[in-house]
Amino acid sequence: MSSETNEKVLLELIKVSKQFGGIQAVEDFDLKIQKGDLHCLIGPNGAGKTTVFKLITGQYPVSSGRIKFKGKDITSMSASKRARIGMSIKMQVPGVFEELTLRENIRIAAGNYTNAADLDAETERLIKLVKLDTIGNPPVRNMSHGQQQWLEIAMALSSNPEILLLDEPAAGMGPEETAFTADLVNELNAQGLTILFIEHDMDFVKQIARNVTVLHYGKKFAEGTVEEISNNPAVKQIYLGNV
Amino acid sequence: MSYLYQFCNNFSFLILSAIGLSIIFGMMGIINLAHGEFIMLGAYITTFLATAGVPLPVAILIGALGTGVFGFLIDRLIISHLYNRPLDSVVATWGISLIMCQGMRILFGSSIPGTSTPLGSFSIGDGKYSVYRILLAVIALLVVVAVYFIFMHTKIGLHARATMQNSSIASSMGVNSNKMYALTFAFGSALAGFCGGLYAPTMSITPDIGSNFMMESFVTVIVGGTNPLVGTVLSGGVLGLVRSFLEMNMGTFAGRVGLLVVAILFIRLVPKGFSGLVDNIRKKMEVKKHAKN
Amino acid sequence: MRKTKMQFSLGSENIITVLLLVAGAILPFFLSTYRVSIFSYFFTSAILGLSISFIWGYTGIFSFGQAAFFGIGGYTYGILSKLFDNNALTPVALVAGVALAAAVAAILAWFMFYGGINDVFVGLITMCFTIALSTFLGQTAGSEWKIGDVSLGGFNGITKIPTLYFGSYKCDKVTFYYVTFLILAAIYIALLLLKKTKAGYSLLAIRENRTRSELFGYNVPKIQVIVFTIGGAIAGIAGVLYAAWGNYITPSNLDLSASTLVVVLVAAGGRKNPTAALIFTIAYSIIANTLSSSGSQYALVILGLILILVILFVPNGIITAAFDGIDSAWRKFTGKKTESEGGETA
Amino acid sequence: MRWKKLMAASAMLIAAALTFTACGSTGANESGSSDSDTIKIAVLEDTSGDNSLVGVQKYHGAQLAIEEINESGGILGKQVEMIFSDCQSNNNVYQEMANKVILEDQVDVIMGCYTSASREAIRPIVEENNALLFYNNQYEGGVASHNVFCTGAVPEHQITTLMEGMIKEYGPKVYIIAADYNFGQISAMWVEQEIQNNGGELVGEEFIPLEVSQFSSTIANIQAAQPDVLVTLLVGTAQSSFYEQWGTSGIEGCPMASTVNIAQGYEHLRFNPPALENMYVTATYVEELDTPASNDFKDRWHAMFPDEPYIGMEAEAEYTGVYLYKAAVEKAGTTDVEAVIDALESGEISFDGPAGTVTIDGATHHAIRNVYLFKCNADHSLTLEETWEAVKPDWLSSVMGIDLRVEAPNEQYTPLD
Repeated sequence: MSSETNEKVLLELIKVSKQFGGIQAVEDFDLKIQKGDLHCLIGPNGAGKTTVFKLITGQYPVSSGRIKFKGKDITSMSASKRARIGMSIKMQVPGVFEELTLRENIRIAAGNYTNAADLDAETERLIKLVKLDTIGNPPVRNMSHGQQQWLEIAMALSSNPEILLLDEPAAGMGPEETAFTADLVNELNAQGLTILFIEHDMDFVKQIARNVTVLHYGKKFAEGTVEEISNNPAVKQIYLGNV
Repeated sequence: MSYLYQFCNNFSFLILSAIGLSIIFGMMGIINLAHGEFIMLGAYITTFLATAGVPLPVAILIGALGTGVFGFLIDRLIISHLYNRPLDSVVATWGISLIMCQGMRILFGSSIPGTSTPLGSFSIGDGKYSVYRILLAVIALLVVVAVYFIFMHTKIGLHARATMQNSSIASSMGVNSNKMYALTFAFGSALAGFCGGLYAPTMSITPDIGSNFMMESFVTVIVGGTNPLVGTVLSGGVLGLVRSFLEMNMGTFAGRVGLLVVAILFIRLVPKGFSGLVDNIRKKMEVKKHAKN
Repeated sequence: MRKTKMQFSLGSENIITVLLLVAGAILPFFLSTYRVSIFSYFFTSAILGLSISFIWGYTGIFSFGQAAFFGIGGYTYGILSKLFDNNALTPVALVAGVALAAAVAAILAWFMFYGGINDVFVGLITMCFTIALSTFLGQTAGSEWKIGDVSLGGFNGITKIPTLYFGSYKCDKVTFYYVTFLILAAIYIALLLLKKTKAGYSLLAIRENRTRSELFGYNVPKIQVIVFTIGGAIAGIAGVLYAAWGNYITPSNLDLSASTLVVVLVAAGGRKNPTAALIFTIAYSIIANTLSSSGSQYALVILGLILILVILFVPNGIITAAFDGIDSAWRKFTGKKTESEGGETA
Repeated sequence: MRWKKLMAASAMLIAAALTFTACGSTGANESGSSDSDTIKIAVLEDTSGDNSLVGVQKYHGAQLAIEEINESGGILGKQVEMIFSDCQSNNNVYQEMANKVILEDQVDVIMGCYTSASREAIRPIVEENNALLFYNNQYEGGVASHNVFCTGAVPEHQITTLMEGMIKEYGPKVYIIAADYNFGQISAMWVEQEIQNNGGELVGEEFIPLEVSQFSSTIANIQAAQPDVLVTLLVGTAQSSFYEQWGTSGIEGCPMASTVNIAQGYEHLRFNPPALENMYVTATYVEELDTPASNDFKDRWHAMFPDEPYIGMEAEAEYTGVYLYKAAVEKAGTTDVEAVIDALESGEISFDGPAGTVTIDGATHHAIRNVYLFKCNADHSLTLEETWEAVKPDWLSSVMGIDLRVEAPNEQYTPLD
């Protein structure tokens, strides 16, 4: 592997496997994410997508294989350390603190990266970024599902990450909210943020993704650009009735 | 032989005192701090009946039933409002235990006359052994088998297991999870009462008798984990061994503290207790089976 | 978390805070020596309650071990202050007691949290630890359990522990009251201020969702260990003050019922709110004291009943609920529109 | 808006301050008006919690004595007022209540405490305030305090006599099981010493934590050692389960010897016979003691408390303790603490009560008492086997060289030191 490609690769998974008890959730999975990419991970239910995310963020230790981030081996690094060196995630089930208010949530996330003096300003900046600056400061449980998702994206952005992982950013959203989310993701990517996301909805994938990796039974099934994948008959096959 | 006898003793004590607590903890996630007082209630009912001339086995069964009914009432009155609030239920059950213990004392004084241990003893070689103690070990096994049967082979057991796995899915399949919880609590209470009844003839009957069972039952449940069957039996077995060994060689103090140390180390190493361990092994076995096929 | 936390407002809780501090400061001018003395004892319980409020209410660590740290603090103070044989050194014994309680808490916390133990299992481990420690201390009557010429004293504990001295000045009842009161007030105010700091938010994050906090870059086990250690130190202070107050410490100060009682009281008062924990532990102490001097055998029944009723009808804690009630009644009364709806976590 | 709130706040402040002071001032007034028309006796016992089995009896003992005294004209012509606190078997409550009765109620004497731990909890408070405490209870001995008088049985009463009788009667091999705390350990040490003095042999010894209620391993160990005499120094409700388990273990012919059972916790009535068959106990009093004074005492007791399950030696000690205090005050002519202590130390304070003559030994602040050896029969009736009269509690004075009339170290000494 030449050093040139290394510099462009932000995140790399090398032969990563994960077993739970005796169940093989992910097997020999390779993945390379280039800097600036907008990459999507798709696959039917139970394919192991969320597990891959959890392996990347360090919520699960890998059973075997290596993970590299920014050229550095992070396989045995703790989740919190990974977060501090530039990896952020929005989880599948909204990982927001429902009982707290909008701003308290942001403060929790940003508090780790911002001086106390700048915390207010940073909070407002992040709220503006996801366009939640018009709704006041409600407790999060009173916010709509879409608003909670965007809030979590804002929280994930508070660390100024180099890569953002989004687990089903548009799940459970109506068409308008989905469109807004797509715009948001595109906008963030345009600003230079590398994004890796999981999605079910192929239409949504087509709207934003550039490259796609298909996961099936824990293994890499196919990989390519959006066009290549959406025209791949084998991928259509495993997705039939599953979308 | 002596070791075996000690082991049987410890094993039956741990299993019988823990199984009611374990079912309530495993199914409902509630730590019942009044567990000891439920045992006390069973012992009281049994002793009252036995001294009034009711045959002991009948008295024990009525003691268990009575405690079960009492548990059901407590569930309806108090615990049912606390499902899904396990930490609050700790506070509530602590209050219940205070009331039951002191209430019993006010009603019947600090001690009531007990009944004798039945069945006498037998001897092998130099050693003399109480028949009733052996019987207790047999009953402990029978209880385990009965609980296993109820859980695995009856409709109620099926519903209970479903509720334990995921109460919302279970209720969408038509299982009334509230009813399941109430039944579970009553069943757990009845087993506690049963334990109290069984040990009543061997102990001094006082309102604080429950505290004699508390530590052992908690440690057993901790080490066992959430599966009331597998966990309790295995941890009862292992702890029984550890304790017998320590007691015979180093005295009861070592037995008691040793039990606690084992529990602490065990949770640290196997956080989900024996239940988690067994689950993992079972999954591995299944995968191997699949691989062979 | 109360919604009013973000903007500092004149909620009833803040008023009560000021009121409590003022009341505490002037109490000795109104009360008999006995009551002043007994209040310093209640304050030690309140400090113990605050340690629970901090680790459980703030950070979500459920511990039955605070009584053990209380005991370690008390025993250390007792042993050292008697060993020193120089009463001017009692403050050193105080510091040592707190330090040892903190150290033991740190080791236990490291053992648990870096091993991935959480939630109810922390409660169970700490419970085992507490019982083991009190069982051990109970059988230390023998001559082999001596440190210097101070015997651990077994079940009877350590007696004749000197009270606090400053130089050659021996604290009388009123001075001791103010020492306890100032320590209590300092811890209490620190906890209130902490809520609004960055560190406070990180604890909140861990309480609400550990996994998520980890992914926000918080080193959760490390923070948990720090919190548990500080909690142990606070419990240790309570133990030291208790030993210095009663000149006495025994294994029964750290038995199962002592360790559950504090947890139960804080839960009933409102664990997420230090003011609530404070008020309820003191109120409970007053009620229990009154009931036992009345000689009624119904004392324990009444206490049990109070706890059950509190949990059933005011699950957020009776004091917290009272604050909310007063606040909303006040808003209605003044017709002031609320900025946002809010309330307590269930 | 803010001002309104501030006003409300100050209103609440005043209200709260009033409540605080109200609850405080009731006490303050009480203590201020300590009228000298009555003699105040505080009784601190456990009528709830784990120790109430004995605590209730002792409370009744104090009630009976005080009522009798009041009916016959009081002490120095003054009525006796009893201030009772239920200490809930909790040492912290003992401390709170001791502070209360001394500082607030300003009582003349405290009667009470059951466990040694509860006594040690309040002893510093009593000494610091130069108050007076009557500890009317059997215990492990060794308290040497200016302010504390121990009127119950101590090892000198019970163990010396017991071991002498048992080894003579049954043989030299002795096995000890004892509660693993101060009382058990110290008593066991006394037993060991007496085994030596009587030419016996210790074949086994086990200390058992107070919470233990299952004894099968202990019984197996005893069985293996085959002792001639089993000394049981078990206490508390959990450990009392031993006898039922021992009785049904099938082991025969090994008598038990105890200083604490039957006379204190009336195990012979609480368990079905024959669990305690063949147990020997040295007691300073049991209900079964068949003397005119004892029978008369029982009649009076049952007239006042018809439902009392048993009158044990601690109940008798509490009753006697009140009368000993009466005698001391009458000799001193005042309730002044120093004067009363002087009177008690004179060696002339004694009371002819249900247990025979009880005299306070001035040098040790302990009681000179009669000791009775009882045997428990198969039907759990008791037979009086032997009586030792006026046994002196002289360990503190003869072994430790302490004379409290001269100097009070205010310590508890043990043979473990």
